[in-house]
Amino acid sequence: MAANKGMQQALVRVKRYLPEEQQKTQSEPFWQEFTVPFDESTSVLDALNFIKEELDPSLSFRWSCRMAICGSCGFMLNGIPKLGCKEFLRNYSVRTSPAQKNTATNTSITASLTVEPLAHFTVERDLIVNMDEFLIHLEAVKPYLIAETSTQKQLQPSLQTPAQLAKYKQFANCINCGLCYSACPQFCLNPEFLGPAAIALAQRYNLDSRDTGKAVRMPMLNSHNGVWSCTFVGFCSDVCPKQVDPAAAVNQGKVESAKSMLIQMFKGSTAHEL
Amino acid sequence: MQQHEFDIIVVGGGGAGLRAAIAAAEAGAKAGSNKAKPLNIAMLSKVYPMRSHTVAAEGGAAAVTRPDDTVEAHFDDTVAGGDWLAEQGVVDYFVRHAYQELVQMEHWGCPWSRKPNGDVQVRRFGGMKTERTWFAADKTGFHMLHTLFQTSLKYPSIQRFDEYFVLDLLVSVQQQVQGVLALEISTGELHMLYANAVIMATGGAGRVFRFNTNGGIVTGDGMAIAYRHGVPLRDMEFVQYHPTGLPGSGILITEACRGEGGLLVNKDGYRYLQDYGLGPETPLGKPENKYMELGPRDKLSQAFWHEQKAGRTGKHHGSDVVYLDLRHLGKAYLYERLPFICELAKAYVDVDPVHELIPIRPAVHYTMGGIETDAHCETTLKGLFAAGECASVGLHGANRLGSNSLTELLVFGRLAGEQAAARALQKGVKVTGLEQESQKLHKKWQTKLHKLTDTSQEARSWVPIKRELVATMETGCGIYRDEQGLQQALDSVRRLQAEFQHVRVGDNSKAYNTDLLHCLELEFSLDVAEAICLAALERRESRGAHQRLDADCTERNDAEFLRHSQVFYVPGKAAKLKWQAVDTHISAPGERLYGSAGSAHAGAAAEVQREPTEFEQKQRGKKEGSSDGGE
Amino acid sequence: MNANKTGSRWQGLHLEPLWWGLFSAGGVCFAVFIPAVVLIFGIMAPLGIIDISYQQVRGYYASIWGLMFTGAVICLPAFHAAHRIRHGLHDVKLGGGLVSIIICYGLAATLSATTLAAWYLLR
Amino acid sequence: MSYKPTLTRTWWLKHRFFMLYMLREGTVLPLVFLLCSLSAGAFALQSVEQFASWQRFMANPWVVAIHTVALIAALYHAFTFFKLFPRVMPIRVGTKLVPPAIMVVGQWLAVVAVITVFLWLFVFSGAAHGIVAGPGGGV
Ligand SMILES: Cc1cc2nc3c(=O)[nH]c(=O)nc-3n(C[C@H](O)[C@H](O)[C@H](O)COP(=O)(O)OP(=O)(O)OC[C@H]3O[C@@H](n4cnc5c(N)ncnc54)[C@H](O)[C@@H]3O)c2cc1C
Ligand code: SF4
Ligand code: F3S
Ligand code: FES
Repeated sequence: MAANKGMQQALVRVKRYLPEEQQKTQSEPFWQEFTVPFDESTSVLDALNFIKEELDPSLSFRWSCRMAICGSCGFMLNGIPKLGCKEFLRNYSVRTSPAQKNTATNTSITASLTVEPLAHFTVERDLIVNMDEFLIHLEAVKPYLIAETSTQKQLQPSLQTPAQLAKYKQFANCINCGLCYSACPQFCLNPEFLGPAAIALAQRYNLDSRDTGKAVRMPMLNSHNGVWSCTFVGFCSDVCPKQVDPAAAVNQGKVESAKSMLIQMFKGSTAHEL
Repeated sequence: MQQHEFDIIVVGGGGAGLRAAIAAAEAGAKAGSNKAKPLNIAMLSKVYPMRSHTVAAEGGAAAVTRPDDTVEAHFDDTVAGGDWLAEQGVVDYFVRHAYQELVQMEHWGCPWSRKPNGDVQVRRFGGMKTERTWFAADKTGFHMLHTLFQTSLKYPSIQRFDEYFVLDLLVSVQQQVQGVLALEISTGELHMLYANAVIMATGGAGRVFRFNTNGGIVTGDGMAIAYRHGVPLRDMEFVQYHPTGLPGSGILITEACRGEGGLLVNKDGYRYLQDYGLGPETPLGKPENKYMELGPRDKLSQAFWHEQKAGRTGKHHGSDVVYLDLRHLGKAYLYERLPFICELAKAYVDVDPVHELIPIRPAVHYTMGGIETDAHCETTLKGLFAAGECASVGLHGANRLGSNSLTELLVFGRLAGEQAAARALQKGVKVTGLEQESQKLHKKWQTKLHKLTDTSQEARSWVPIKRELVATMETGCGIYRDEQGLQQALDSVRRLQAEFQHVRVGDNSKAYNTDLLHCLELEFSLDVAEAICLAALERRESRGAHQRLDADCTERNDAEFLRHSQVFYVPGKAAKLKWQAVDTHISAPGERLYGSAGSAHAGAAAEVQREPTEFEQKQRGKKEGSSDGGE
Repeated sequence: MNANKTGSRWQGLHLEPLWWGLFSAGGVCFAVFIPAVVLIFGIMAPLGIIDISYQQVRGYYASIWGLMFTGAVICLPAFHAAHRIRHGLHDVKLGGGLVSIIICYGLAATLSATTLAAWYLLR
Repeated sequence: MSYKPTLTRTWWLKHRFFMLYMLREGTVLPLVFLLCSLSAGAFALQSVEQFASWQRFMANPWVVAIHTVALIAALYHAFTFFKLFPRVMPIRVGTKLVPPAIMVVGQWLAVVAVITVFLWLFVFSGAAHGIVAGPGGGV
């Protein structure tokens, strides 16, 4: 993407953190400003790539699919968690007129935007956060189909009606981008909280007609760090780029958890098939 | 340098890598029950597994499913689709194992789309005679990848090394693979991982081209790594253009759109495909397999090229485009079957497919060629296996049929995993002098990385080289090619390879040095690009995705070129090309016809009768059992 | 990790579902009943828009309806409020743990008990 | 070699969404006041005099003001609560979800119904039975 004519200019402020240098100088993360040309189709990811290729090769960030499906490119854009490849500079136009002048290039700035690493995670460098923190939570809920398959059944697919599919389908659409964790203050206040995506994934399997593993997943969800750390802030669902509605999953999980604990009390042992 | 010992190493966490790792883990567990310990498996990936580009696959995965379908028909479609350059034994194995693998995915929880009675639903796909493509809405790859990734978490014997960038193979003096050298991206540290069996599953190389449907990580690393150790890259000239990418970004609009009844029209609203041997026009809402929009990808992309030349394409922000019309499918159906397409069209070209035409144009999509393997996924280098898009097991020939690749990941991912496990369990693989080799390799890369990040030298960015490479490939190795253009492209690539020697990255830090990584990827891409250009130049005929315009080369020429190309790496010199015979023992080369011409011809392709093997008979038995659940 | 083997009836149980159940029920009452109640007793009557008489109110309240009123309009909303205050304190990084629990739900319980006592005294 | 920012106590002032969340949680503050007033009213029913003084307390402009806030808070709470309900207890008919909007409307109808019943109890039925404000009653 070269600076063509007819392109507008955007001011992009990026939060930088270079661990090695800053370790040496004991300095804090800092802001760096870039002027980036853009048009109708320039995504924030395009802008970051422009910066990396043209202005500062040391800027580090993750990306892969550039089509909002791999979940790599979550950033805080103007303080809100978003996918860089699904947001466009055109949506960050500067409304205050007259437009600011960029003295260096003598062009007028028509958009401005701040980019920070995803909130509530440990930042490793620039816009790269520690995703293991997220994955550990995901793995904790045993996110795979638990079922006994007889040899007979193994040769043929099980039946599942569209209605049974519809029950969990929405929760199966999570791309593991982690935006919901950056949206959830409870995750920051309690980093042990399983969090919206992990609980949505647990629900995805619990609600699957082919799964019989609910009993082994419930103890995780029942705990304080399970569904009960959520206060239904609901911002997680607001920022979810795939309409997974993890807040719904977590809060449906509360109903399930309450049921499961009641059953445990009466049955005299941990909940079996509910 | 940290060192780790494993029994099997899987390089790549995409569909093929995950399937291989699971198969190896299961084989290991089986062996482990009567032996001392299960096999330990390392899986390395330069991105978290669920970021692998399998995630982007939309349309579906093929397997014979309906009672009126046969594995022979799937075989015929695949072989003819590949213009008879497929290894027929391999295709045969593939079509017979496809169904069982998709059922396995179902048992692992993949949310396949269903019929009202709960059976798995199948959809039409280009070049396929019958509906046989399983799908999960229009996010099939996404659901398959996440199902595989999540399932892999069940196996404690699989140890993941996420965000480890594999640089090289460790090969013993006896020419046996003994491990890999990888860069831990978060720390910049080098790790040596040892194992007797290594599986390459690093995906394709689409990013060698400028305009394509692939993600940024699809840079051909694994191909180049194996190639540099003397393993030939096979059939590299066959690069598939997908006819329907979004202008600008190249983001894919799945073939399933046409499978569901979408139409392609030029700027005059005319369904131009009928002029290119794919007609007659099928009525609206009645798509027919192998006609019109359901022709194979190479033919459709070529038709676009002709329309463009004739000035019948429209414009979208400066790109020449034709249009995909889905409006007649209606909102409810579109949202059920193609929700992701609606989302993508809205986000990236601001078009609502319910009411508007989607502008589209061909974009580089898939590399049919890759690391040459035998029918058991093993390469010429002992202990090195390959599966998935990076491999050339011989399934796709000169052109891949849509929805064969996702199934390939499963069928050959599993096979590679099992074969690697068998290799790992073999006793008495005697290796000597490994310590020395390992030191040598480590030293080599240390020096190299040091040189690349040497800040006492002037920084010379890799960016201009990459830009020129992708532009060169697009002009020289496009949908249509000729001698002069290919020669130029090859020369340019070789010049760029030389220029690369002077590249210095400006960033010499250790943690997440993405500048360095992109630079290394570019070096891999350059080697792959050279192989593509060389093979394309030498194949003086037109076949499948490789179409030439120069005299004497516009037709398929079986007499000279019913052969695989093999490109060999020569250190410090120009690559060498050889030809290899093709396995055509089941179906003799026939004419590749679609539309009404194809129907008239149906059944005419010679089919060599032969005795089914014992294994195949078993498979047929299963298959027959499976037909009951059909429509 | 296998709770099935070592698990007893009480293992891993805690009172959160109870508080949450009361909170939810209270939330429904807060949303459905409180607007009417505050409108009548807190605004319309004091402003003289409507008249309520001692006899009438006492008559209604001293019945079984009064008990139900107390439950739905005092007790459950009190636990609803207690739950939100407890979590709100955590949100602003105050209090926490057992202390918040005892204070918040304790006060809700006290308010509930006294109001129930008031009802009982009328009978 | 990494850093982790933490939340300050005032994190919820930084974004509109969080302010609305705190506002929602804060709706219980005027509610607590209302509950105390009502509880006092229940005790005041012991005698006519006590009831009269309770009524004077309720008529204090400050108290009316707080109760007006409590009404607004209750309505805001209802607004948020009703929207959440269909997500916590989704109702499905076949593959289709019962549209949340229908459930939200249903819940508001319940609020209106309760207000109507209360008004009927205290205005119409009271008048119909000829019950008038007792001594000291009425303001
Ligand atoms: C947009 C799109 C849509 C498609 N749709 C369909 C479809 O509908 N049907 C169909 O059959 N096929 C489809 N395909 C093709 C198919 O999806 C791919 O061929 C297939 O997913 C490739 O899988 P893979 O496992 O081989 O590689 P990938 O999924 O690309 O995985 C490669 C892995 O290797 C790792 N890796 C690469 N280099 C290194 C390195 N140096 N060090 C460490 N790790 C490395 C990566 O991190 C990644 O984990 C589509 C392709 C695209 C691009
Ligand atoms: S639930 Fe949504 S926001 Fe959270 S990780 Fe999944 S896709 Fe991202
Ligand atoms: S934002 Fe957090 S508090 Fe609950 S509803 Fe979402 S998980
Ligand atoms: S790059 Fe894949 S989601 Fe943005």
